[in-house]
Amino acid sequence: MAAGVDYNNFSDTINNLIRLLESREVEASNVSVSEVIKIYAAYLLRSENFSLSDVADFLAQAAALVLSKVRAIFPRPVFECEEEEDATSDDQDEPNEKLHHFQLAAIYLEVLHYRRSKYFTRQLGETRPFYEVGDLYFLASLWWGLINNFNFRINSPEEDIISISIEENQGYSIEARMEDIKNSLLEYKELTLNELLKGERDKSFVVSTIIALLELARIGIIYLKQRQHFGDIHVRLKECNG
Amino acid sequence: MSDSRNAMDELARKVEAILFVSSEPVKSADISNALGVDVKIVEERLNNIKEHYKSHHGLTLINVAGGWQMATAGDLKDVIEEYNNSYGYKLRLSKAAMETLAIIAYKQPITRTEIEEIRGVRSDKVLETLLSTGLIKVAGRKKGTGSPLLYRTTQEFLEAFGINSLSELPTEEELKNEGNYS
Amino acid sequence: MSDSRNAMDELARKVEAILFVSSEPVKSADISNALGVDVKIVEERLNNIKEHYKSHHGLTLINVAGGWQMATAGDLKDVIEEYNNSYGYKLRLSKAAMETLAIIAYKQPITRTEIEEIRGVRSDKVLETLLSTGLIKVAGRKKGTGSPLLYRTTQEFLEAFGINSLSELPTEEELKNEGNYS
Repeated sequence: MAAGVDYNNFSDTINNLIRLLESREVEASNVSVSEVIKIYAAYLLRSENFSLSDVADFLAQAAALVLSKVRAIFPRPVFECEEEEDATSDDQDEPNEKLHHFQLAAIYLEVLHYRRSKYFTRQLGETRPFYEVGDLYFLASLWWGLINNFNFRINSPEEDIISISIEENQGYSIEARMEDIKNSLLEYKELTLNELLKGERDKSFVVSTIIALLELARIGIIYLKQRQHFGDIHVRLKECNG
Repeated sequence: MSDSRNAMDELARKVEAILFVSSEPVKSADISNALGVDVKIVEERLNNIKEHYKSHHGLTLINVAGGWQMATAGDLKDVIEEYNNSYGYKLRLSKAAMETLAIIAYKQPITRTEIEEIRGVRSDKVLETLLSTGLIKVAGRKKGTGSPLLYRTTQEFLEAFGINSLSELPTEEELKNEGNYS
Repeated sequence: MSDSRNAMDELARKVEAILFVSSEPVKSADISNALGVDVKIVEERLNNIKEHYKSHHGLTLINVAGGWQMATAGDLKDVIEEYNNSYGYKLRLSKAAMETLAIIAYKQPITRTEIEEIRGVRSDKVLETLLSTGLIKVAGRKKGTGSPLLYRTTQEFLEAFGINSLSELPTEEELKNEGNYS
């Protein structure tokens, strides 16, 4: 994206850019969205007269650009609601008899669980599921997961996150952030965007949070609701697998 | 009606109170120890309470994970769900996760590689999901090359599926013969 | 005994079940809304249940914080206390609590704010829970603004996790060392 953008023909230029992205002649992950926006701001400052529809056009184009970029930075095209492996038994030449028994057992477990789900027990403060104290592996895996996410957040470059670090790390960061958000929601049921940001003003954190929220909403894991214009955005977990 | 009065004699009242304060299944042996009463007598009272609940109450006793637990009556499921659906035992697992869980339940302790041999697909992510549900846990490492982790089901597993012990699951033989549990 | 039968008509059963699953006091108006029944009728049933409990059960209804809550009968206080001291102490924690415990274990001594920075969510309630389990303790205050409390794990923590010292907490390598393809 070092190629200069012609200020006078901004709209055409961005259209061309989107076309190049769609035809894969330019790799979306290499496009600096922030650079484009900067140039657009400069363009606005120069052209004193611009109509509302110009701005609307640009917003639509910018959205398309961001969408391409978001698609490019996600490592996998589809983020399944859970972990479902896609390879199950499609390419097996003969039926897996060993597995068959366990598939029956799985159905049996479903039945058991259905029966159990009729009864509600009291919950004293803590939320299910419960983990056995003494499970050192679980304790350690929680810690290393948390600290790796935390270090990543802290070490993300401050400057121009959209143009630089998205290419290098953001794919991971967004997934991690999605995971974080899911976990927070499991605990708190509903959170607002502000609570999720916790006053964090780091650009990379804000951007990855928003992209993670949009992706979680797109794949049907959460609801997003803004109760009033410019109000806080409320985030709630939908029911989903797992 | 005198039987229901009997159901709540002094001992039964104590048993009931203990069950109430425990958010988890309680073993009758623990109640017996705590109250210094023969376990058989405790079990008698547990049955009395259950009977009494059946005819008068919105509650019941369920026998799960080797213990007894107070719960709302099965026929009130909809009422409770509507009142506050966050209390229900919500657990939804994908087919892959259920299958893996079944393998672990029957073959525990088992390593990831062994699970994958049975399933024929990579199972690391499913295992991660299952660990995060609390239904399975890591229970040490297998001796030998690489000393891989061993997985086991937890008490939470028994509670979630409403069984007392793994022995209540149909045997592999039964499954083989039964064929169609659906 | 017919009055106690009346106490548990269909509506009362529902009211009872709702109270049972609620760990906090429930306003009669909320029950009335949930069941679509006049609040006076709900209150009648609440009184019926309370009466019924009085004569038959180890439970009672208490009217607290503007709502109703199920509780164990006052005269069974000692029984419950004794039970809780010796048996009612099942150590199982929610994921939030485990996470917080993990952070304290690896980063101690640590303040609440530092924990929250790592977790990314408020952790005051979780800390309270953990303190009540005896797995962590307050170990002084950090010097500096506000001198916040510092948290540490306890000897009980080591015992619960079967390790002799904190140096035995698994490193990242030990955790990942899963043999084949990890």
